[in-house]
Amino acid sequence: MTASTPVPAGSQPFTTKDYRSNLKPIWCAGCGDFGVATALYRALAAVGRPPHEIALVSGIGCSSRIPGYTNCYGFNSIHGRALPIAQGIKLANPDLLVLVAGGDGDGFSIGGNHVAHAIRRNVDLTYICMDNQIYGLTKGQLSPTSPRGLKTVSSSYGSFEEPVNPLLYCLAYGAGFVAQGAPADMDGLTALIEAGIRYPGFAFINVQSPCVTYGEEKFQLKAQKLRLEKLEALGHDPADFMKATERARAYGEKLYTGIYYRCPSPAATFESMARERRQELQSRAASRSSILDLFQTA
Amino acid sequence: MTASTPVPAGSQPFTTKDYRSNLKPIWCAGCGDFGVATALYRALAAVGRPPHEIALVSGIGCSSRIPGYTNCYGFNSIHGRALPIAQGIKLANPDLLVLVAGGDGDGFSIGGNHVAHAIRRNVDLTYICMDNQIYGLTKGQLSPTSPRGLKTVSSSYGSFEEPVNPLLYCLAYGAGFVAQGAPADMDGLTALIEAGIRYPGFAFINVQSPCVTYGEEKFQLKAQKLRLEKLEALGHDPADFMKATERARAYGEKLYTGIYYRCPSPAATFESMARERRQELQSRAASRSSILDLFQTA
Amino acid sequence: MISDLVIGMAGAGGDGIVSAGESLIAAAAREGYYAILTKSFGSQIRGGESSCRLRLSAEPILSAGGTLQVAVALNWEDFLKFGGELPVGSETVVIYEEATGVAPGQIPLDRPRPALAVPAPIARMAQETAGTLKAKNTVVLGLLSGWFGLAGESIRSGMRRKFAGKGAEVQAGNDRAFQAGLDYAAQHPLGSGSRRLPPPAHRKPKLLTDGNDMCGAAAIFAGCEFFGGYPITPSSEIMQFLNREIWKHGGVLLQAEDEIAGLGAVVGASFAGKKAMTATSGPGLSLKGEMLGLATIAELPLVCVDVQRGGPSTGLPTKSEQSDLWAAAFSAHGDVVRPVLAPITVADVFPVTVEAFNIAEQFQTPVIVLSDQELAQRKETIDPIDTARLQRIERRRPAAADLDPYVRYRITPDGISPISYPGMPGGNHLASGIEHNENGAPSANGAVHARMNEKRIRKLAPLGDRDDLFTREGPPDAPIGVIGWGSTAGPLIEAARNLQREGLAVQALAPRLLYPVAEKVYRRFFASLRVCLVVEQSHLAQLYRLIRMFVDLPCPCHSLARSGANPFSPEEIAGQIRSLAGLDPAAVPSTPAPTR
Amino acid sequence: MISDLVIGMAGAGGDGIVSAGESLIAAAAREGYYAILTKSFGSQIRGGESSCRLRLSAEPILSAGGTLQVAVALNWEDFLKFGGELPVGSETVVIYEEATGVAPGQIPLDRPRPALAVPAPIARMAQETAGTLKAKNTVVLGLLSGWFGLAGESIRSGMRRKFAGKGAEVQAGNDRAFQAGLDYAAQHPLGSGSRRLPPPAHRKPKLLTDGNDMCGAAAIFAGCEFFGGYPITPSSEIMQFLNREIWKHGGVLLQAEDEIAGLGAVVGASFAGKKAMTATSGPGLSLKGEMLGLATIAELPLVCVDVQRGGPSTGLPTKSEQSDLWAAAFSAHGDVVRPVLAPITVADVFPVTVEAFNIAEQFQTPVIVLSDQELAQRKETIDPIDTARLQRIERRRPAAADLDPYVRYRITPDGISPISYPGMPGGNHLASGIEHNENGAPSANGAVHARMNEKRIRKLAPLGDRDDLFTREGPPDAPIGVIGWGSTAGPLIEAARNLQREGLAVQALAPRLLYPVAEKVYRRFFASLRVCLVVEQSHLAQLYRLIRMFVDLPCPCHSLARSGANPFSPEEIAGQIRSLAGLDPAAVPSTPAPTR
Ligand SMILES: Cc1ncc(C[n+]2csc(CCOP(=O)(O)OP(=O)(O)O)c2C)c(N)n1
Ligand SMILES: Cc1ncc(C[n+]2csc(CCOP(=O)(O)OP(=O)(O)O)c2C)c(N)n1
Ligand code: SF4
Ligand code: SF4
Ligand SMILES: [Mg+2]
Ligand SMILES: [Mg+2]
Repeated sequence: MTASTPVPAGSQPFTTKDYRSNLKPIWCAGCGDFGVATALYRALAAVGRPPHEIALVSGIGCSSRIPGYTNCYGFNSIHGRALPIAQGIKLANPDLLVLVAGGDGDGFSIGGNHVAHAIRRNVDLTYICMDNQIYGLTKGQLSPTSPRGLKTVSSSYGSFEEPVNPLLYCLAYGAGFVAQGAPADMDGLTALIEAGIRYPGFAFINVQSPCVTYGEEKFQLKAQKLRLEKLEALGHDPADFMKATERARAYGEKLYTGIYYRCPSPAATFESMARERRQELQSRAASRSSILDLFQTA
Repeated sequence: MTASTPVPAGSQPFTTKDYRSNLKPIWCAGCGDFGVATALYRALAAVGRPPHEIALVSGIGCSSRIPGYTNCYGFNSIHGRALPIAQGIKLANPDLLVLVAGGDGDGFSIGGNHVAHAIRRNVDLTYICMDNQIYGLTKGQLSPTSPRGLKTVSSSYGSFEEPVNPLLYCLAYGAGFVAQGAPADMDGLTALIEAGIRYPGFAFINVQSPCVTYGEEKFQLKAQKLRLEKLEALGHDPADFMKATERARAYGEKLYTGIYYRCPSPAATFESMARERRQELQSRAASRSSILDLFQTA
Repeated sequence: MISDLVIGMAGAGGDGIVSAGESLIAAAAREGYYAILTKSFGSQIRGGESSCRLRLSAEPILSAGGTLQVAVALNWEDFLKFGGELPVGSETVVIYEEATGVAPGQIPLDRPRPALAVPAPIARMAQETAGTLKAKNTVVLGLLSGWFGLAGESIRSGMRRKFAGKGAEVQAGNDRAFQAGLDYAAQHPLGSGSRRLPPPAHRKPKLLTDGNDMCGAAAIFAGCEFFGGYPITPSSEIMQFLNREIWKHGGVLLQAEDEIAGLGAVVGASFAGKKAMTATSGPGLSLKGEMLGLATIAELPLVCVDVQRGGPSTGLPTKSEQSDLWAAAFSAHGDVVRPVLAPITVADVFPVTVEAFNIAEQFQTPVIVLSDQELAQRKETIDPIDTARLQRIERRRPAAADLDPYVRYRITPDGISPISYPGMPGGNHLASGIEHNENGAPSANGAVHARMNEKRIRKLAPLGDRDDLFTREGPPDAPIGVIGWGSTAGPLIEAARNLQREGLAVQALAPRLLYPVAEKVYRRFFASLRVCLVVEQSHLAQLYRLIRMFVDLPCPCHSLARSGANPFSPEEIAGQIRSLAGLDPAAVPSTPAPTR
Repeated sequence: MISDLVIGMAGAGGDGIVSAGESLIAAAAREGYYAILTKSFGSQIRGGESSCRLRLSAEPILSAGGTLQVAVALNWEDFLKFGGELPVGSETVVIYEEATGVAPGQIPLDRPRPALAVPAPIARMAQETAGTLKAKNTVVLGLLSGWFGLAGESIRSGMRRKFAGKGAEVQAGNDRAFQAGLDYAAQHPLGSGSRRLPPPAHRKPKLLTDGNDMCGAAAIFAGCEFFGGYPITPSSEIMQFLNREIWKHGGVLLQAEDEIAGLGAVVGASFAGKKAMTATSGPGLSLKGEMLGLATIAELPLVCVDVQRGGPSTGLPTKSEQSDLWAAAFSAHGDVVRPVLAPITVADVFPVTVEAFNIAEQFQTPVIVLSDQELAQRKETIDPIDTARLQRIERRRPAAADLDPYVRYRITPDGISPISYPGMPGGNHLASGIEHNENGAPSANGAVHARMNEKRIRKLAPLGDRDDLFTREGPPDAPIGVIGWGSTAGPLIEAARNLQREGLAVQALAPRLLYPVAEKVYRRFFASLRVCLVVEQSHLAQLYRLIRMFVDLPCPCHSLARSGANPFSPEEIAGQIRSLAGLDPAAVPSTPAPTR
């Protein structure tokens, strides 16, 4: 069974606890990341791939601890490099279900370039950005998604930078699936993650995951619940790229959840094209042991 | 005189040869980069800042050799890192006119992330991407802007990746000035570079600069002349972000030249905000020599 | 009467143990005591177990000390989690929360059994006096002050300032809690466990800070006008300090998108003529190799601080280690010599960082300052530093004659070429990472390359004579020598001093200049030695190996090298020296080899 | 009669000088000669001056030789630009374009003056016979074939194949141009300048390739299924070879956005269970430090090839140097031991690259292969390699018992823990760059850290016994020893052999395993030595210093170390050895020190 052949909805051989490890999270009580983990367990149970066929890759950050809290093959790598590693895994073994998760800093500060390139390669990964608008693990510095003017330990007099807009970026990069969720709406978040996994290509899901320790009031769960507007309820058409772009521009002002964009005719993935190429060329190949014949001069 | 106080058009104390060095370019005969250099000399003469007040920073690539062919302060740095270095220069001395130039690979492969972050900081740089859809200096490998399916020495059976769209990326990053030019239209290109320099904030100019040695037929000067459509002639309104986005999506199919987007109300630059902050805080400061007083306990 | 006191405390998140330590050291500093405070936390981001250790002394000290003289456990589980970080010995007085219900004879510390175990109703006193368990740490302060004669009034006034914003009731509650601790101590004297610190020699208040803030302050002093960096534990506080201060001195700070961009901006700012700096920790350093190489070949001054933590890779972000030395010296391709300096105490961070700027500016080179988590994040009291005696060097600018015409990379007798900056008329030139001739024009010519390599390396030669960058202590003809650097140098020097007092002729060398290896200085040090020991917190014995690379060792040279996390204590080092000297039958440590 | 012939040629862009060299070496390979071809270009991207040098021999050779025996100049300006790359000596026959108008006695080569200068109407013959100046290089081939007895028929048939697609007229024109050269040579015998190569021992055709393609082929042979990388001179051809071949063997190739991502994907592919590799050059290596450190602590096998070029920074992208050794060994923070291997000839690239995969897989570690521009881009004829004798090692997988429960980082007697892969039931685990316990759970405990550091380093101990990774040549009791690596090893061994023939007892050591330093092997080598010389293309003497770090040198050990671009010749090295042996009054080179 391959990741691009999703398990039909309804048949659920596994329950959430099959995906949860017994490592105790280091997260602060009330951290939004608990909600993301729960939604992830649920979505994985809904998809139903056995844990040993799943690889979950992260970088470094509070959020990036998440692979250790699952029972999948996990890789808690280095800051900003989860996507290259995940691409290596998926290309090496396309039969695996490969997920990526990590923070806003990990993904859009140090790792920003890898997002663009993973997307244009269209490797079938599901990338969950746990966006708390702050650097949690390093104790509260400015993150790329922090609102302009924010005062933090690294911006005592307020920041000068416009925030990164993860949604708009990923649309411009050509992602076939772009969504945003929030733990304030657990069912919605679970459904988005499941939809992302089932999307046959690169899927990006931004999750507004509040940091209770260093985050601003307006990003906390309580405020989130008040601000949250469901795209579906607004009659948003996920096939409309330009409309998605327009709505994405409101990141930071509005808190829309749901699918901004889902490409109606998903493009071929890198790994499927690679598979075809291999099939085509393998037939013409000699054995590995006779590779030196290429250098014959006679 | 500062870069954000441009020299009024018309008063031209310098001529193009004041900006040209006597180093012989290593470029192949017919390379588009000659045209970019010429347009740059002209634009600089039009702007009229003395060469010693200008810093031109590049990375590595054929195109990135350009600083050596000017008489300005030049910095031919390392692959992909021109923008961070240029930001350091501009922030350290906002009175300089700071330009950045380099290849599509330099800018959107290894250096891609720095583009996003330079733009969201809105440092007043003019960034000229000399886009030839190929890696010239390293002898013809795939570049991030190479069309999908292109066969090169590094993609013998054709590439799988969708090309990067520099224009759409920079719009999503929030650049206040986004344009495209081509040496096939020298006057147009010169005017764009001048306009970019005069724009008070980060300006991005993509230049279709053909590689005669490794580039495809359809990107050469001849084809360029036939394909080129001026945005101005299409009645494009550079203040319209959504329209700019739509037109930018045609990158690779259409060859539009001109200004895609110019923000009608340019945002404050990083360095102007920094200047204000310094002015505010300097008055409160003790001397450098008494900095240890901060650690007094009495 | 004892000369110093080492106190270790641990509790759960919210117990305020670290805050108690901070109050104590602040009071000690005001009183004129010498003191060092280190902190340690569990893996929870917030609210996990926490601990601190504080050494107080009437005399100057160089390390956080070894075995605790006083241990405070608010609960046993958390205390025990810190293991070797809070070493309890047979002379330790253990004070613990009575509510743990453990009898003094039953406490879970018995290897060895401490001198005295004293339960105290800490929680109850807090609740009764301040109406909240949050005051437990204040009760502890009262107990410590009462039992060990610690700066009662200074603690009390410090706490008053601290709680000033919290309203009169909170302040009064705290006052009562503190007094309750004092009273309890008075009513329950320790008897044989009693220890009292003598008053400090001078009651002059001391400065108080940690290595990271000190580093930021030194940068300001040195004239730094640009900082570009990216947050990373345990270096972030340097950026955070400068984010508050640099603007006041006409500078600018950039929190970059990553470590490469941070250093890139520093390179740009340096090119633009400013003194510029970045700070990072191991993973960041490993990313900066290419950009550091650019600064070397483009001959641009800059300072890069690396606050070492446990490695490899993400490793142990909150623990100290000395394992980035090779990376600092060698992490760029090509033939590069990049000076590496390291301070040995928090106070030392100041002159060493200033000197890093001086070397960078004088020789037009990137310079690495190797700090470590221990120095960076421990608080230390500091005697006034006479900054007027510190030099501040500016880079050599082209004189008029140098501009006619300007030859950026001119090969001069001392290898240093006058450097212009954008904006300087006539100084226009091309800086580049590609090999270049004297004019800065790219060149792939072997002869040009050889000349330029030679120039870039020759210009650093004066560093070989910098004995002033080494601390040498002890009788200069002593046959036993010990070498240690960074936060290991403190306990090493203290160990040597203690042994000297015992009558053993030991001399210590603490290099602040680690690379290039100053062969002459080492040769002089080795001259009288019969045996030598290099001590460091690195499994691979990175300093020991680095010295061997350049210096012929004329005597057996042993290595005491181990992985980080727990710092060396003076006792541990002294033990190894004794065994080297044949005073102790324990095996002499043999030189480690990476693959055996 | 001579045993070999060294030909150097230079011309303007479009003269086809390099193409002539390629034709010659291809013909030589078919004839069964041993040959090495190196090329060099000016700084223009295309159409600048170009040159090549070709050494042909009836016997096996290990280097491109020294002084030219035959020099061909199509114009003087371009020829002279190559300076030391085309060294003309007093025994050289110089053939040059008559149209340059320079009389034989006036040619601009006089230090020393060559044996013979022969003008020939090369351009005129090309124009007359083929109707185009493009045929000048073919005329040259005819001249060389005629004058020096080189494989006429093989050259002719090779050219026919080459021009097959260009139409009959072009082919015929070329044929005529070649014949014209042959005829001219026959009509103008060289007299005293005459040299004739003996026929090869066996006329069996040889393989012909360069180090980069050889490296790609070795990866395929070893079972590599994933390549992730980023183009960079002079390593790009490895990626380009694999881009053509890897798919045929079930693999996949990713041209990544940068070197970090390229290596990151390799780490991912390795985690997924595949043999995986990247290739780069200096600047790329400097970017990879952090990711290499991750592979070390996560214990993931991978091979990273670094094709060295002139450094620091962008340096000299098209010239060879051996200055990335320290970066290869040390460029990651923390206590890391990462094996570094280096081949010594193009043929050697095959077994060394295969062994890199073996070491990586067996010990679950990243391995660096240090190639250099000289080996990577020179063409060499190669005797058949008996691949059946080469081992291919697979990583240790968990047996059923290991999965109950699975402990990823179990501390085993040999330090190697069985490794599972995603998709393997029961092997689920967390891989991480943070320090971890045996289960893979993050840990900041000092004791755990020490144990894990020890395990990760101990597992590499067997490398210390790998004499098979060293070539040792010459009388084992010889008192003079020479050590050289990479492309310097070839000329070094030839120098030693030549001196042995002269009666000097010299032995040579060429390490293929550079790091960890195999102390035992060096100790055995040093055992009989009275004096030693380490030869390398690095200003800082990186191998010499690296050896000192770990090996006590029992005899005076000198260093012949210089910046790159121009390779060492056997003559130059022999000269230095003679002077060491006291046979030559010239000063013995002293050991260099970085700062003096
Ligand atoms: C190369 C490198 N640079 C910096 C760091 C320090 N660091 C660890 S996590 C982090 C950012 C955390 O922010 P984010 O990714 O948003 O995750 P969060 O903790 O907020 O979930 C940083 C800067 C590192 N570990 N490695
Ligand atoms: C870190 C690093 N990686 C790779 C290279 C090799 N390299 C030099 S230029 C270049 C790309 C050139 O393409 P582009 O930027 O488009 O410039 P062009 O030559 O096409 O003008 C590459 C990959 C390098 N010099 N440094
Ligand atoms: S610091 Fe913030 S992001 Fe990190 S665990 Fe705590 S609440 Fe979550
Ligand atoms: S290779 Fe292409 S980009 Fe480079 S100089 Fe030649 S034509 Fe221009
Ligand atoms: Mg975050
Ligand atoms: Mg290009």
